[in-house]
Amino acid sequence: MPSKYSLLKESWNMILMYALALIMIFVLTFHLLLVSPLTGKTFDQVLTYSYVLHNLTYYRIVFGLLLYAAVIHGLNGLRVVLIEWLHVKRFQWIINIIIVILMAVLLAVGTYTLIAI
Amino acid sequence: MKVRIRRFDGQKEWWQDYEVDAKPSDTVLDILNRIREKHDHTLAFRQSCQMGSCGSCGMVINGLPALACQTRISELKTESIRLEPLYNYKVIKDLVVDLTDFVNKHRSVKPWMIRKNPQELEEAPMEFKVTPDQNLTFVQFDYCIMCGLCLAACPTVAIDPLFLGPQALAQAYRYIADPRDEGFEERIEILDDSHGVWRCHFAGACSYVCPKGVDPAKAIQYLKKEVLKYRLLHKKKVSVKPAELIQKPPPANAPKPPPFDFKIEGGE
Amino acid sequence: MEKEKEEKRYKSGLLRSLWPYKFNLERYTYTLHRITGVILILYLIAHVFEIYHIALGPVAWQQTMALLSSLGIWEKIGLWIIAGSALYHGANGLRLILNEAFGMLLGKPVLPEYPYTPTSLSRNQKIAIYTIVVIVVALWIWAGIYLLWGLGII
Amino acid sequence: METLDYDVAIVGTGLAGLRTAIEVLRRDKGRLGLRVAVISKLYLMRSHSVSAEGGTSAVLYPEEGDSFELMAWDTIKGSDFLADQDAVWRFVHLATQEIRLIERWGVPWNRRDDGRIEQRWFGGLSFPRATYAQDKTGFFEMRALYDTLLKYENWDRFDENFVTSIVIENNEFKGFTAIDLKTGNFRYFRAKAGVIATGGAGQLYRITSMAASSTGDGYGLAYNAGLPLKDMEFVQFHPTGLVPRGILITEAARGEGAYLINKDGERFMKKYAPSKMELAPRDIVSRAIMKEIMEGRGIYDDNSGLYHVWLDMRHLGKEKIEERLPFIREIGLKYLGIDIVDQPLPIRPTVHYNMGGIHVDIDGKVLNANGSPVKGLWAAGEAACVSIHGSNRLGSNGTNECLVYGYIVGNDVYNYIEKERPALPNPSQNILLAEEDRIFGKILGKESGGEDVYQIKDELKDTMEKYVHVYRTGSDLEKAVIKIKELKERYKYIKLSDKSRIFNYNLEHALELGFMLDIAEVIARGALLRTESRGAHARLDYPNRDDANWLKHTIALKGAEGPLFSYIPVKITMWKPVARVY
Repeated sequence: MPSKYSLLKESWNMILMYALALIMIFVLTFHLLLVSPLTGKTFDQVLTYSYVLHNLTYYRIVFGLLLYAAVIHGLNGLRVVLIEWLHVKRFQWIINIIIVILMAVLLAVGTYTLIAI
Repeated sequence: MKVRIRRFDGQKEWWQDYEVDAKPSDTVLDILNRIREKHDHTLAFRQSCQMGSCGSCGMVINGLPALACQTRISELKTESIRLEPLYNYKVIKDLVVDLTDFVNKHRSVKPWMIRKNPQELEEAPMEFKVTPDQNLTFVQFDYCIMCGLCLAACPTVAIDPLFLGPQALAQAYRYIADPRDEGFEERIEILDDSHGVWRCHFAGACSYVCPKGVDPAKAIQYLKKEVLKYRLLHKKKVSVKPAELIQKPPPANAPKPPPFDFKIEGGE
Repeated sequence: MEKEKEEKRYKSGLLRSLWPYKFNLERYTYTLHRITGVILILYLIAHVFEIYHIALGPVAWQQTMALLSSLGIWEKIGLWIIAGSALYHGANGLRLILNEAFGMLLGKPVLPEYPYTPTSLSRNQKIAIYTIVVIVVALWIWAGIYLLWGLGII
Repeated sequence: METLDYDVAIVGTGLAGLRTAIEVLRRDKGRLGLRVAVISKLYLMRSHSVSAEGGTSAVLYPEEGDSFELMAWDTIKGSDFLADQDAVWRFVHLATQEIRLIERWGVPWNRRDDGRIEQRWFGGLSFPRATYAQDKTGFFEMRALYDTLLKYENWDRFDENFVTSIVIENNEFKGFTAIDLKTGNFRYFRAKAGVIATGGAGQLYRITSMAASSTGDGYGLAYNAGLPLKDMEFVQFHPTGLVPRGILITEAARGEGAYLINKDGERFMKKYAPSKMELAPRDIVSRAIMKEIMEGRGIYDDNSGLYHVWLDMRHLGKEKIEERLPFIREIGLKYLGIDIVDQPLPIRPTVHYNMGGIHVDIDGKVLNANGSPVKGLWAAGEAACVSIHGSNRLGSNGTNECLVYGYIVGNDVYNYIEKERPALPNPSQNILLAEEDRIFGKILGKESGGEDVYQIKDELKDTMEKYVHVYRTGSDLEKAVIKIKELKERYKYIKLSDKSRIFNYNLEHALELGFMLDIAEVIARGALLRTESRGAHARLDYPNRDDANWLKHTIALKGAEGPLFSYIPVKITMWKPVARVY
């Protein structure tokens, strides 16, 4: 039953998901490598302030990309799970609104963190 | 053979056990008929063709949706049979489920031949020219007997009743893949919706339980590819044209019936 | 958000949707994909707020680190599960993209032939899934060792 | 009691029912705003037509040697000259357009390499004109018709409504009464025009290729409404039915070259039909198999206790079987674990078609006792007997009769309503109340009596299987008539143990049993009176065809204590009867 509530067609949403997924494959691997044994440090050394600060400042662009890709892809996935599980036809826009607000908050905090350091 | 059936008479539900003699070559439907005729006349279940081509007797046998008329006892390899109505449907009585929702979803994806010029569907001097390979691109999905097992197995249908369901999507793809059909633009609005084709996450359970090998999971993934191709590349599908009329006199050695004994009007 | 009143459907609901017993391999991957996805997004929300503390200076960072290590062994096990989820979700996601967007690993439409083993769930798909499982489990064990004993075997 | 008003009410949604509904809606295109009710006792896509396997014959290639006369000749010769030849002549002309029209609606016919429709050999045809789609032709046609019907708007579907009677008053059709199985309440469909398309009555016999729903309701409805039934004694036995259950192994298997071999491995068909061999018409092949079995050359199957012969397809090769007979291979593997690529199939004649039916004229209008049409009532498909099949139907002539007569009846209904503009009938209420009381009071509510519906049904099936089978004798038929009369007596004392209203299959089976007993009596007595052998009706005591005094149709009317028989001449307009040799 076609729903007239979805502003843009679902396929654009999925194209976005696929694109971000492909981006994240590279960027997330890079991020995991930074905290992996390949860096020669044990896990506790990896979490030190200086090392984390150095990474974030040095690879600011990469982590920015990872932040946006992960948040948008992840929350979109959460939206899919929610509209499937709650399947509320009339109140579907509420779910969309909540997801968008959450996305805005996370992106704001993340972007601030990246800019501030 | 011990048979445990999920009963429901409109108000209360309960498990009922029967003890029936059964030959290994019997099918579950034979057992059910034997129970109804010998033990309990109130048992309600659907049946019609008894050869697996009409789709009435879909039910859950030992936890898996299957057709009762073609599941042989020897295949089940268990001492007892557990029969339940199909998952994800409203139960009306015993093993009979309500298919109105299933049927409406099928209808909502416009599963019929659509041509730009509807006159071509009204009268047919000649058939469309479809080679055997073109025929092969869609005929697999035309084997669907509408038994409803795939919706019983699908995880998305289990949580989202608004989801169109593997059957409707596979039938939409059957007509989209048909070289004679030109209705893709009309159908994409319905399919490309928040409860349409994108709610399928390829769990493949529909193809696993399909008794006719229709493989709806494959149809839906191809359908997704078509939708993406349409959105991104805006590719137009080219459909076949009707064959041209052949006016050739019959060959000389054509077999002939004996001459008429009476004069008939309009006889060549 | 009140749910529309719809009649009770027989054994439908979240548990039935995620319970793949007796079904095919791909249905197991569906359940895992969904569970790992939810784990990752919840962790992501926490992770963004956690890393936010780096901007408040080293003292705030030490406090968050202390707060985390107060969980003791559970912090490491939690991170290990999240690492596993990321590995699996990524690998399986790639397979799904190959299936859905590029129509690969599915097999051509064929005339159904008895006994009907659907081509979309047959050889190619199984090979893809088993390779994913092997790679993911290997990396996951490696991450586990790295996290839990800190030996850092490169 | 619910009253539902419609312009057209169609009972039975097989090929004929769906095709009629589409034709009415197609002709209407919103001009008159006709509202059609499509009523079926099953769900809409479950009718027995989905099991039709073989093919649909039509003249598609006149330039390659086929012709209308040839198809008409095959049909008439196949019918042992009992078919009305004017109806056959009209039928063969319309079949071609039907095949191409439903191809436009989506039927995936098998194709030649150049894209044209493929045709193959079939029993009794002198040109390969059986159009087919794999070996599930009926199923694909049903799907195309069902999908096309969904395209239209002003029709309503009444799934699982069991029609109990036709309301007819002073020769005018007033509607159908039915029970809605889902809720159990009683419904009266008030309609200006009614079409009966309910198919055959194979369930009278123990071994039949027909669905559990083919209980001859249409025949029973017409018979109990005082309408005549024609040629009911001609029951077609399809030669190749799988042994334990009678599942149909399509004639296309023999069309592709399968052999029938008996115990000694001999292709016995050359003794019975020297030129056509396995591709002779169905009655000849069925009689040949039964004769082989009676003369001890059949093979005993201990699992089901029946004698059978072998259908051998091993020489066709796996590739051809998969491309042309995939469903036959599936049935063999699924039900017997036999792969037809390397093992022959055990087969035995199985009840497949009822040539007889409701007495209708060439336009499908139902005729009453004195031969004039009932106002507003039509019948189409296997339920009707226009008699284009006469005493034996050719293979692949069944599905196209449903399509052609769906087209003819659909047009006739539309023209009737457009021309006559009939008002909605209003029958006298006591007919409806009497019907409601008969069902819910006398049958459902009855506490007395102790007979069991299924017990009587089993005995009826055994009687028909034993006495009214391929080879019939006077004494056997006598026993059958007596036994059926006794069963009808016991039917008066049946008691239902399921008193619920929702999906009361016990009640439905009791009503079906009522129809089955009437029809069985008509078949048995009709066969007893027809003292000759013609087409599917083979009498051992009267072995040869007697055109002098038996070239006529049997008309059966419901009498006080059993059917009353009269006979009407056959319309011979093309060929005089000649000896029938293949």
